[in-house]
Amino acid sequence: MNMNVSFGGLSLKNPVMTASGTFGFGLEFAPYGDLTKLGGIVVKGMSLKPREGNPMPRIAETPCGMLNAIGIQNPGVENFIRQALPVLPWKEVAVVANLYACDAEEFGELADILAGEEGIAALEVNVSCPNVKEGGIAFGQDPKQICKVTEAVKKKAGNKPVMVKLSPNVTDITICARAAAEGGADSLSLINTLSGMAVDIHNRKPRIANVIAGLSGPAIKPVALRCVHQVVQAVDIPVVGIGGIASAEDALEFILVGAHAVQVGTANFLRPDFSFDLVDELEKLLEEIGAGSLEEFRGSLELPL
Amino acid sequence: MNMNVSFGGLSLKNPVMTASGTFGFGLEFAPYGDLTKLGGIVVKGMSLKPREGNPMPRIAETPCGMLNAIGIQNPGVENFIRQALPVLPWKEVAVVANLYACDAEEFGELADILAGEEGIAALEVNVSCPNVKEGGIAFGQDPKQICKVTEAVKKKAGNKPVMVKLSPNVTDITICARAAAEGGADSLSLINTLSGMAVDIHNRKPRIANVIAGLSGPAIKPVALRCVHQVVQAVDIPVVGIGGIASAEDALEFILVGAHAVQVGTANFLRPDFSFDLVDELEKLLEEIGAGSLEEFRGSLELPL
Amino acid sequence: MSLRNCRNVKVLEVSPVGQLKRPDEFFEIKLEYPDWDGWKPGQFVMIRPAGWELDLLWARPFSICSADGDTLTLFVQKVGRGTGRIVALKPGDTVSIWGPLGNSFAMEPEIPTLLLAGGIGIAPFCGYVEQHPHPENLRLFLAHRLSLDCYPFAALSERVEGVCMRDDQPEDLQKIIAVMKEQIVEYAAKDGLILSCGPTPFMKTVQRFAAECGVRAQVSLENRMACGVGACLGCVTKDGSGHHVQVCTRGPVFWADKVEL
Amino acid sequence: MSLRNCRNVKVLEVSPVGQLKRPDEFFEIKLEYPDWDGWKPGQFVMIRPAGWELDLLWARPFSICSADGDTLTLFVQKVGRGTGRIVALKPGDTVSIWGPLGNSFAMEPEIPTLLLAGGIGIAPFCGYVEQHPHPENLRLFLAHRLSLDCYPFAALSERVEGVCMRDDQPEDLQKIIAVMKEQIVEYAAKDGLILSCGPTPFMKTVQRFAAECGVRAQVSLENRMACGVGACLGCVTKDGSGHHVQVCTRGPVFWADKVEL
Ligand SMILES: Cc1cc2nc3c(=O)[nH]c(=O)nc-3n(C[C@H](O)[C@H](O)[C@H](O)COP(=O)(O)OP(=O)(O)OC[C@H]3O[C@@H](n4cnc5c(N)ncnc54)[C@H](O)[C@@H]3O)c2cc1C
Ligand SMILES: Cc1cc2nc3c(=O)[nH]c(=O)nc-3n(C[C@H](O)[C@H](O)[C@H](O)COP(=O)(O)OP(=O)(O)OC[C@H]3O[C@@H](n4cnc5c(N)ncnc54)[C@H](O)[C@@H]3O)c2cc1C
Ligand SMILES: Cc1cc2nc3c(=O)[nH]c(=O)nc-3n(C[C@H](O)[C@H](O)[C@H](O)COP(=O)(O)O)c2cc1C
Ligand SMILES: Cc1cc2nc3c(=O)[nH]c(=O)nc-3n(C[C@H](O)[C@H](O)[C@H](O)COP(=O)(O)O)c2cc1C
Ligand code: FES
Ligand code: FES
Repeated sequence: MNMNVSFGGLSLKNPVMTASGTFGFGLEFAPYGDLTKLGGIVVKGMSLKPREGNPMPRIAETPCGMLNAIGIQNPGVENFIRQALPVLPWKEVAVVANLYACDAEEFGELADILAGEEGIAALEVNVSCPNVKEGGIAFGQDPKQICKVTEAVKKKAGNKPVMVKLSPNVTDITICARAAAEGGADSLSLINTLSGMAVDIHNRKPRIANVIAGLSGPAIKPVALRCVHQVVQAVDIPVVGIGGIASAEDALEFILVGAHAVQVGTANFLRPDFSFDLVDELEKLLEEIGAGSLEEFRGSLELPL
Repeated sequence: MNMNVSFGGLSLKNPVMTASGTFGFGLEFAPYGDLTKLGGIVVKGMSLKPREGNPMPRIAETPCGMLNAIGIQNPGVENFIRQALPVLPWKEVAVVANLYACDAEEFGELADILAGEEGIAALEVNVSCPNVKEGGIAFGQDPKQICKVTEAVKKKAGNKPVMVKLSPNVTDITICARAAAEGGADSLSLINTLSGMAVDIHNRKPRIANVIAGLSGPAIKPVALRCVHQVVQAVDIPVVGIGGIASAEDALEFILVGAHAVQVGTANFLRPDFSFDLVDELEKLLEEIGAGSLEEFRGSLELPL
Repeated sequence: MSLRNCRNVKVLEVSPVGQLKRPDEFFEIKLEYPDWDGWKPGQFVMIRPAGWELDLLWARPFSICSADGDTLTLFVQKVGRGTGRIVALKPGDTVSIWGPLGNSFAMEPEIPTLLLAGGIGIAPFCGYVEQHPHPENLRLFLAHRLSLDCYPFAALSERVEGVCMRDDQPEDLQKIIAVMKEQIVEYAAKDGLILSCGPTPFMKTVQRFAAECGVRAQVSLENRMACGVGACLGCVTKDGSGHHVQVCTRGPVFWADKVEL
Repeated sequence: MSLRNCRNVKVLEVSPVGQLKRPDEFFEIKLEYPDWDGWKPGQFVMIRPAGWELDLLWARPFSICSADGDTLTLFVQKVGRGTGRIVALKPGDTVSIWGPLGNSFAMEPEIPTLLLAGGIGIAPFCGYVEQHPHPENLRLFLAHRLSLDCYPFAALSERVEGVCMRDDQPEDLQKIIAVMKEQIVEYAAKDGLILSCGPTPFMKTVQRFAAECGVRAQVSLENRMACGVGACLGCVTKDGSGHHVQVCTRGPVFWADKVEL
């Protein structure tokens, strides 16, 4: 079956991408599979300057999920361009940069720097930083900020497509989706992690030094599917589904509600060859369930009248 | 250990309550344990008039969780008072009525009817109905409405304590908590279910007729703990923790972050004697971890500076 | 002893049944008998292996096939994750079990009674046949997809008249429906009783013919269940007057003219 | 053959080790050998039983004890849910395994080398002793909480000088620390090398004395891991200059003066 997908300025050989922060800069997984087999690789979130990230402990297991508060530890955009990008097989697999900043201007600068990089197929905008100036609410929870940041990135991104990554920690995700569309986003990716917490009754401390952390993994799949469903109905730009995908069936669920592609996050930790295998399994399962084509299947969910 | 708790006008012999909608009207569980052993029983959500609820299918399993869209099927408050309440051992266990209505006036009427019932220890206000007049956003997602509904219930509740049940499907749950406190709530209970969805790739249909449903069970525990933690810090009224509790350790986690009591929901389906056993296990575990008393342990989480 | 309870019991035996087209699909499971006062054919139990921890949350409902003071026997078809893990249980493993749950099939010993089973729907009739004081008044009809030895048909037809038809070729279904109709007409004529258990389309067929012939018939439903005790309202069906009622407590057996399928 | 890979392998054997105070705490696990080109002592593997499905998500890291072309041996202490389910594996069960991961202990055959093990921290030294060309230059010190036969100490002390002390009574800890200091002073005097593996307080002690005496020392960290391949940044520690580095790829072995504990 033809597994190619083109949407929002991206052309992928299949709909399987790896999610930011769960696949490093790609090379970490090279011993376990052929990187060029993937539809796309979204690399670890990067900021203008290097960041050391949050104190330890940063991760904890939860029922069918995990919490993380890495705090966007990264070597900074310049080091990424100098060291990581050249060794990635970007001619054969779409490499998407994940941008992290704490104001619209900084986002613009990041976009400006990356716009000139041939090896970058698209920019994904991570709006999860709490906006200190605006009272500490995260950008991603404020539609006005989402729109502003998207505009800032779009303005500097040149011909690079811009994908805005939405947070599920909002009252109405469709408002955020519309804000990003209005700001000029070429596509949306969702969901980022759910805000969560874990504590240890023995030492009476939070299990994560940052106290509040992001919940990911199969536990959140129902929330992610609901968000993707709502957003697909609300906006005209394409959507990439993320959240708890741990099998080909999970991936097809997101495509069934209308996602053009998916990103695999936490499941990369189940085994490092997970995403590579998923590429084959997805095609096989599509055939098994008698879908005529990927396009035919996409968004073909029958809703009750 | 003394397991009594008194808070927000309620006096319970222990902090273990059962959550609305997961314990029927209590009697369903009488063959499996002594109802009077429980700290409290929150009965199925009730409305002014009987409701048939949503079409089938209404439930689906998800990783470490479940979805439900029962749609508050219930016999109406009058039938509850006539048929269910008299056979409950309300003299020996706190019976909490869970009120469901779609505008503030209706909520007031429900409170008015229940205020005169000796068998009712408190009223829990479920603000999950979408407010059709205000554009379909649920009451529970709009702080103004939460305040208004709380006031309406408080006004008619006489001397019955009022507990407002908060939804996690909001950008900032502390704003909702403050709104309920402002409206005069005696205590808060949280969380209600997360908004989620599941689909079947074989028949290409939603697994729940209502399409969107409520996610509950261990999967949501990290979100619930985070919400309780945030709300405990934000308001001065007591909080009852709900969400994914499936062991004594889980229950103590909520108490550690500051909950006065807990409600067990989905875990009642693991086995019908779950909540009864939890009463004993909670006390045992508190002793095992060397807590001086329930009060000493409550809210004793050490936060990093 | 107790009317109804929740217990931890040990698995005594899990054995595959029959020569299988799809291997390992049907299993007989023997469990330690929970200390019940008694049970009635048509009732069911909820089973949850202790080893499930938190993923899968729900127990699974199964009809009681037979039960004496020592052993409780179930007949399980592997159809998904839950049943897959249940049939992989080993002797000595622990399961939580609560029951006996639900109502039961009508038993009118003197009345000619037709038992209509679709596949695994034969399970509750094992106990029915065993407990019936006049098995000569019973006839069992089984529509089956896999080879006959996958089902406890041979043992049952030693005690009662047995008729079976295989649903294998595309044209078989129509033949089966025709024979079902014939039999229902026959039992209507002799003012008999019809009891049925099987997949929903099968039950709908029974319901329709029974209505047409004006014969008393019962159907046993297999809705998905979470609590099994009437509390969650996840398993409901519509009764004759359009009200939602719990299959786990108001059923699983309904009079065919008092339920919407 | 392959430098590093992820494979499904079968469990060959799981055997409890020693006379236990707390029963069933230590286990030796033998797995099919994945087709690696080689491995070095100090490296580890990530193990995830196929049967875990979705609850527990993460694999668990274990030091490679020994490995030949047929068998990979691990030494596992049951401390929680994950290790509890790993030691309950049966021969024939399938596990995903990826490795060999991380760096390894320094090996300087001619240099007197002191191996300091705290409890289960003895595991990586099994392979170290085996692969060392001059075991006469090695001394193994083990601080243990359970009875000695729970640890592979006897086998190791056939090949190298072995010293052990039990941490049983409240006063034992101070004695152990005193002896550790003595030994570190001794190896500092002969310009030796110190390698250590054990719980964090144990490693901190090693780090402190090594710094005081100016002797070269390595510590092996056991931070909680999700990916094991350097991608998630969940396992980091601070290096000598205060930067967060991945324990799974930049460790697990660090020079004691180049890591913050
Ligand atoms: C009162 C009652 C008595 C039953 N008696 C028996 C019995 O004696 N022997 C037996 O093998 N089974 C019996 N069942 C059905 C059995 O409970 C289901 O097959 C089982 O719960 C499926 O679990 P699973 O996890 O394997 O399937 P899932 O993975 O949950 O589902 C697999 C497939 O089976 C379908 N399915 C799942 N549960 C049901 C259900 N309850 N009804 C219809 N379709 C379902 C799903 O839609 C899906 O297509 C009975 C059910 C009820 C309600
Ligand atoms: C490089 C490396 C090599 C290791 N080698 C071995 C070995 O050879 N044999 C062996 O038995 N164990 C070894 N460990 C430790 C082992 O991985 C953990 O004991 C295991 O992951 C615990 O899983 P669990 O689910 O049983 O415990 P959990 O339920 O996750 O935790 C139980 C308790 O153990 C603590 N714990 C869990 N994981 C760790 C950890 N990684 N470090 C410190 N404390 C932890 C928890 O805080 C908790 O108190 C190694 C760890 C690393 C990183
Ligand atoms: C350890 C970890 C680190 C992450 N880092 C980032 C990041 O840097 N930028 C980002 O946009 N999302 C990050 N995420 C979120 C994931 O990309 C993804 O949106 C989320 O985990 C949900 O998908 P999943 O359930 O498949 O993991 C991270 C997730 C995890 C688990
Ligand atoms: C089947 C089902 C029905 C429910 N019905 C109600 C209800 O009528 N009123 C209400 O306030 N909450 C209702 N809830 C929500 C629970 O009371 C509880 O807030 C939620 O399930 C989270 O807790 P848990 O994870 O322990 O289940 C229902 C939950 C379930 C699973
Ligand atoms: S299964 Fe819960 S009401 Fe029937
Ligand atoms: S475990 Fe993921 S970076 Fe080390």
